[in-house]
Amino acid sequence: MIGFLARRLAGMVAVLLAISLLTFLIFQVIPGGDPAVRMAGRLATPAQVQDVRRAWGFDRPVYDQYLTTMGKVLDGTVVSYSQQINVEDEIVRSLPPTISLALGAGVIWLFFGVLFGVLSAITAGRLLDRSLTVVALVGISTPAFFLGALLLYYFGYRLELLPLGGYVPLTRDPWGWFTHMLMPWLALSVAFIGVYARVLRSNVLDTMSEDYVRTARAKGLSERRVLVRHVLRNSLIPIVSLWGLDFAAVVGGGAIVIESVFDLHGVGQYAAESIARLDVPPVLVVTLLVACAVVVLGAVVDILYAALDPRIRLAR
Amino acid sequence: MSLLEVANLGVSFATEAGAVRAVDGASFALSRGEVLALVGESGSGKSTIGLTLMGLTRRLGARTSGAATLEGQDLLGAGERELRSLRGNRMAMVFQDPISSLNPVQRVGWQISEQIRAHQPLVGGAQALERAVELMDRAGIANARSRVRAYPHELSGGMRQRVMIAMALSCEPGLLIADEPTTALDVTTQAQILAQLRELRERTEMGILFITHDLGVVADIADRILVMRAGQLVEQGNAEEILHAPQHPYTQSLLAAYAPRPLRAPRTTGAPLLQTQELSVAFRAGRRAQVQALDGVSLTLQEGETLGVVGESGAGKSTLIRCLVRLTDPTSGTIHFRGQDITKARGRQLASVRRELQMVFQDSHASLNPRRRVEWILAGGLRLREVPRAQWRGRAGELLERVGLRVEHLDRFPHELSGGERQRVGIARALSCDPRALVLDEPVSSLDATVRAQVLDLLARLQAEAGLSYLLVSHDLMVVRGVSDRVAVMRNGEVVEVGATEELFSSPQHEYTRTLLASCLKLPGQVRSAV
Amino acid sequence: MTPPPPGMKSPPAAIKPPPAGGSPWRLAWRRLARSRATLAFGGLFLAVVMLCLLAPVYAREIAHTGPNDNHITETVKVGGKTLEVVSPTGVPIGPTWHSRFFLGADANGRDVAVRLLYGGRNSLEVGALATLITMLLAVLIGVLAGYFRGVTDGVLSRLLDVIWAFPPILLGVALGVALAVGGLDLGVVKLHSGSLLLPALIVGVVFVPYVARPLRGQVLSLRRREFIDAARVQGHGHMRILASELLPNLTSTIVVFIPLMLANAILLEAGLSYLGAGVQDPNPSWGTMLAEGIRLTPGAIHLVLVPGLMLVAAVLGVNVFGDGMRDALDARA
Amino acid sequence: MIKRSRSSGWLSPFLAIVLAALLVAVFSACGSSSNSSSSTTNASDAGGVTASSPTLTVLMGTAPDSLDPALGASTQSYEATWLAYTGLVTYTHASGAAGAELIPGLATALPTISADGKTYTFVLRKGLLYSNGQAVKASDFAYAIERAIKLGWGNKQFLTGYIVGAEAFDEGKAHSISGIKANDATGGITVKLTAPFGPFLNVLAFPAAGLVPASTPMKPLPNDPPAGVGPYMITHVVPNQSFDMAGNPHWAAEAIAGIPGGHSNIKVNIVSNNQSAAEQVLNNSADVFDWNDTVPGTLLGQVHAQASSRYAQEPTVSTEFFFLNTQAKPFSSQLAREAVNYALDRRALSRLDGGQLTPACYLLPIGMPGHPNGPCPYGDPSAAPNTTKAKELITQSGMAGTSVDVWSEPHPPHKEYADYYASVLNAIGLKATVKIVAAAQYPATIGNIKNVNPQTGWIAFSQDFPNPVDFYQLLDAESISPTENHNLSQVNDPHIQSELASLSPVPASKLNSVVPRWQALDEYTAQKAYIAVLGYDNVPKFTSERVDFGALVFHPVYGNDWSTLQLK
Repeated sequence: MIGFLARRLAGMVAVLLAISLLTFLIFQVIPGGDPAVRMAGRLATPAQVQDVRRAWGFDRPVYDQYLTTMGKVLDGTVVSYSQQINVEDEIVRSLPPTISLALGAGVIWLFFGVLFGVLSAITAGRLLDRSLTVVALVGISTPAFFLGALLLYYFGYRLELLPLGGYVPLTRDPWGWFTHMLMPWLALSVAFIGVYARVLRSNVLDTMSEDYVRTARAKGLSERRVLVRHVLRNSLIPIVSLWGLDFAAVVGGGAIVIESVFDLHGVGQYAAESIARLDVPPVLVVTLLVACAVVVLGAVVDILYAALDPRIRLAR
Repeated sequence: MSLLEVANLGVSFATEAGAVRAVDGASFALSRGEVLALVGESGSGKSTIGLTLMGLTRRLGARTSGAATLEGQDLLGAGERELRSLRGNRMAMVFQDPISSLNPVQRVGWQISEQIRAHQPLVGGAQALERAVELMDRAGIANARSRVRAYPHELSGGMRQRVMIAMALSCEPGLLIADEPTTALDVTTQAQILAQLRELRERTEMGILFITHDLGVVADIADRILVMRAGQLVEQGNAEEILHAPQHPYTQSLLAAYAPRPLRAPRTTGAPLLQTQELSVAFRAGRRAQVQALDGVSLTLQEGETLGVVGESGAGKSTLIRCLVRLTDPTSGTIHFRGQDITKARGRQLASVRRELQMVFQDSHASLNPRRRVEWILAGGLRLREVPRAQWRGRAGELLERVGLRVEHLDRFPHELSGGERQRVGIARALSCDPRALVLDEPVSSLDATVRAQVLDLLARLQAEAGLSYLLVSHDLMVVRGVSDRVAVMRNGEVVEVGATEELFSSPQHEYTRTLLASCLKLPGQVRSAV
Repeated sequence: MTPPPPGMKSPPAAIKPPPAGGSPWRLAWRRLARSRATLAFGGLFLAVVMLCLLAPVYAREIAHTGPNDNHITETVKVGGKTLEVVSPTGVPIGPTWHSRFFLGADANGRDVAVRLLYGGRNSLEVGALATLITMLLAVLIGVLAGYFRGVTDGVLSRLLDVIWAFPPILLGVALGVALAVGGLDLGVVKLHSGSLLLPALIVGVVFVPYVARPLRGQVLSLRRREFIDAARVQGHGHMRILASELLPNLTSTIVVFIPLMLANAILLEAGLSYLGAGVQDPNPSWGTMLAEGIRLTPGAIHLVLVPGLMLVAAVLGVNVFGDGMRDALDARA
Repeated sequence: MIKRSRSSGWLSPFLAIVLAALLVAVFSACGSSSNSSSSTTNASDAGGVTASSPTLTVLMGTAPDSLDPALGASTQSYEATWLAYTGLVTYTHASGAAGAELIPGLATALPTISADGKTYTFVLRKGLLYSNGQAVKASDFAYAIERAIKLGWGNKQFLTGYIVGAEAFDEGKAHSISGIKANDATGGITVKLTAPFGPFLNVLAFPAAGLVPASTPMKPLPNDPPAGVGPYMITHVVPNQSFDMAGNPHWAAEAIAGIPGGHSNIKVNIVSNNQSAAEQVLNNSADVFDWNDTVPGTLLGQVHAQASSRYAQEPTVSTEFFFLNTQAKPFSSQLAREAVNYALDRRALSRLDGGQLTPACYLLPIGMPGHPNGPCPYGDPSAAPNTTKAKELITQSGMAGTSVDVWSEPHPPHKEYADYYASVLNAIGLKATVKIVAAAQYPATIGNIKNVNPQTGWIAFSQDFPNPVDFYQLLDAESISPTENHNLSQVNDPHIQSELASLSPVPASKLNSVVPRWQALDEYTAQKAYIAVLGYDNVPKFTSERVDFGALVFHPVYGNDWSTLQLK
């Protein structure tokens, strides 16, 4: 276990370094991306731009800038170019909406994904299965922002049932929080529900044809018990890992589009706005955060996997 | 009244290719305390009968006809709830493959106690687990108390099958259906399991429907025998009668396939062709642990002879073979082929050695590329010999004819061939390189008895025609006995005994050789075999 | 033909149907041909593709305008009434269901139906190119990593880790913004900033790990299969084993991944375009049209619905077809 | 905290439940939120806003770039900071031309200016206190200027370019600015300039020149802005989400003439979706719409129908135009430039902007001194374009078939402008391609002559201060630079240069006397077709029902004047 964690940690550091370097380099080569020009302000003279460049160290070699920036990222003092505020404070402030979005949507898509997947599998080939399959595939085929825009239009503008976006902290107003999050949750979950339903359906069907399920039936167990204790117990294991990874991706800004549509001011939107402003430090930090979340949750998922499936040993 | 009565049972399945009749009008009866063996080759429908009696083919879309009763209770027409109260309770089943038949993520004790609690709702969890310990103990599992907490993958194959048996017996059923319960096991383990079943029958008055393809096992345990072929019962009667005086031609041919092959006349052997000296292979297992798969093996295959290598699984036979054909690198020791050290051969040298030293694989299904037609598979060796492309088809056809197939098989895919045909293609592929020696890795172990005999005949014929040398590896003493000039016995990576076939079988020197022989030749005069 | 009952992948070994004649492909094709839903949705996708290919014909013969022609200050006659294409406050006309502005106009007074078809060409082209890029890279990486293992595998797997841990949209948006102006100058190849290859490349690269990882796994397990050993024992070289023994066994997986990736590529392109990092002006694409439409939502919902529904129809067609194809090939993706 | 209330009359049972739930939510919101309470309490004395004054919600589409006055350079920043950081001089709090008039702020009077126009002398008012209670000292002025330079205020070139010693200070060669002398005892402040600069007083009216205590740290304080002097102070900054403007407790005692004390507490919410923002104001859940945002054309109908009494279009002093690169084909030809001016249908462009663009042809907009009154040289901008003439001109110029890249940024309607413009160029015989660049890259991209050298593209310019010099920086040959070019048409016209040299030093007080010369210069520019003007922007002044719409001043420089924001 400790060996596993150590190896994982080493791999993670390597991946994170590569990602940070890549992000940094991408922004270095952007034409017209020189932050000094933007920071020097409107109608700034070349001399002023040069001043900014010197003051912020943009004239130094790339590796030097990278190391300095990474140093600041690590000790938490990195500030954004455009607003010159501490990036990590800003991300901490943007986390509640993003976590609200990810957790709520995660619960919704897990619940409905599992429900639809199991229903679909146990009625395989029948009308219910076919209808659920169609629903799932339509869900998978619908871009979240399209769905979000439609929800916003019909429930927000036309019916005026739900707020038109924005975020209300849970601690301040639980009901407001709920009404503001409802549409983003739905818009984000639908595609995931589709995917999970499909994956689980095929997992369950595969598991049902396993010999040990036949054994369970031969033991005289009730169909329900066979389904829950033998089929689901086994076919849900991969879902756990899938969920962990998807959740990590959403927390880290994978829901950029949804956050933008519903104006949630979460991490993803912060990242998107920072990219639009070509503001490297926030982009760098968010990217690292996401990568971190993905890698850490990946390790957690592996540990969980090993706990759920005794055949798995923690290796690489 | 018999325990189990089956009358005119028919089972058919709807498949993509239309309805398939798996069982056609089977009638038989089984009394308490009796072992009824249901014998047939693969595809004969014997397993379908077992599954149908348990009601397990219903979900597969089976349509049944006829009648089957257990202690007077209708099995085919029973409702699902009714059937459930019978299953595991008054009739139980033991399956062929204990690793896939046990739930991999639940502890074995839990799996046994689950069945007890399903039928005896008043039994508490702790009590059921206590019963599981008892059952496992009685099924011959040492340390049962600690093993209840084991997961299936932590147990050996024999242990797992004992768990399955313990589970099947947990509610003291009247009928036990055992579907090839020993097929996946080593000979020594198989003998133990069979002994266990015999002891059980005596103790509990249980009726056992024993489904197997292996006449050797049947002789060991059956009171009566049913012979099945293509879904139909062709013959039934007392074990003695069937085994000694079979009436139906099919039964006769089946028994003939089991007849001991005459020992070969020892041949004058030629120069050493393939030699290993002190060959050792160690695999890393985990951080520091090492597994010594091969430990100082020195063997010599002489020109024109057949050297048989026997041993149980884990004895190091496969590793030896992989070393010989240079798929695995030895940790130490040397391999010489025609006097040439090939231990570290690479590139051109290796290629020329490989052309002369070919291999036939155990699993004919896995060793043929499923996406390629037979012609393509055979052309590979021709291409290496730089045969012009225009001649490939003709030469491949000739190869097929040499191994007893026809030219039209060239356009088939491996899945369109039977197991025997596939193994012939595998042999033809080896021959396509025009080799001096063949390494045969369990070449007949996945084949039915009748087919097995044919393939062994083919190998003998080819050897005679082309003067090939064989190194034949098998876990089956009978296979080795009939075709080898000399035999080597392996155990735990070491060769424990080498000798001329007749000598080794008549006066084994090593104790392990004796154990092996004993566990497979219990009934004098009766030949047994196992897959 | 009744559908297979639950839990039944195939009948028990004992009653396997007699081997049907022909190659695995013919078998799959026969199964595919039997699934009407699969064919119907495959047909739906083909219909969308055909419509998009016919865009110039529609523009010339029916709508009488091009995808980038402005008609802001013009009027159009609908059922005897003369309506402004774009109102003085900037609200575009909705669907007229007539030859001109059949599906309405956008803010620039351009014919939405014409743009929809031209945009579809771009979306589909990007999707197809991206899929091609993904598959080529993924097969290369997956096969090399799985076959050679060791150091090759280590390096390639870490590379996949990096791409994989990068959130796809973030990577896409960052690359999109980075390349949108100057294009990409690789020395040998120089991609123009308006080139569709850019979004295709971005989308393609993002998805590589999703295909390469399962392929690598499959190669690892195939490599343990005896027929690979058989080829080695016969003395065949690595290249031949890779190309002739392994690859044919990967094709059904690859084929199953193609529609899946095509659908996802079209969706990701739309997402990137929504964030301004996808297909660049003046090329329309369903994603850019949707993005523009969302900005005008309440008064001109047709600008959201039209490209959105078309996108869903195309992607749904691909998805259902891909699903059916997977069943037919009985492969896991 | 924003709650939606329903405007239509029917109530289904479901809606009743939703409403009930909303009510519960309002109660649970602890009363700290915005809009429900105490609408009857009116700030009794005009002198100040207290905690008991009502709170009004102002929406902003884009967050201020910084709320630290030494950094903020966006209109959103100025809108807030000019009420919290008063400088020595400031603008009159009035709409229209009157609002452009400078009045003494913390100085006792407008400064005396030496005859050579290079020395400005002020006297600081006595007894002033900062919002934190500290006393205001004359030397704080010097510190505020130093801080704006040091922290890199976006318009600092107006300071470093003219104040003696400011450049040296900026480059770190001096510890203080030698051109600023302050006497804390007398309150006297003198500022020396390197050359006379007419709009210098306007520069000092920027919030960046507003006084801050010398104890303010020399580092950016965007989340905890420094103390200042003004009717308001900025509190509770949640970056990119919201901030509050509360009454300055020390303001009432000071009551500087001409600066109103304010009536309400202000809560500013950042709502980037302008649809959502417009809806919120329309249904009264927020009070003031961001004038920098556009009310979506699709909602305008509803706004006109339901809220005509609280919606107006206010002209801003800003011009939108396409620059025409005079140093590259095809616009090196004056005929081609004229053709563009003939061919543009400004009515179409106005529709792209939701009807909020006033078609025009002159660089200097309405409201800016020097805006010409004469007819346009190349066709009436409010009438149909003359495409035929334009085609002829292109043929004449020999530029037919030339490829043109049309640059713009993605923000609506700027991209739509470019799409339209490209189709017009194609129609008159050029081969146009649209190039859209992310907003952040846009200035650097089009300002790069060396690598990009853009032929034409969209640009908008709004005044920094009410002096035409500001606009003419865009056509000043001195603004041309290889990588930071601001003269995008790359105009180098001797006539313009000589006129700028003599007009630029004219101080604000004497500006009226040179208006005819500015008009003539601007007509000359239009005649040469150096640029193709689209028109002048109008912006929405749009409030909730409860706001006294008439009393709300739309200031020509800083937009909605929150100190005049009050309930009916």
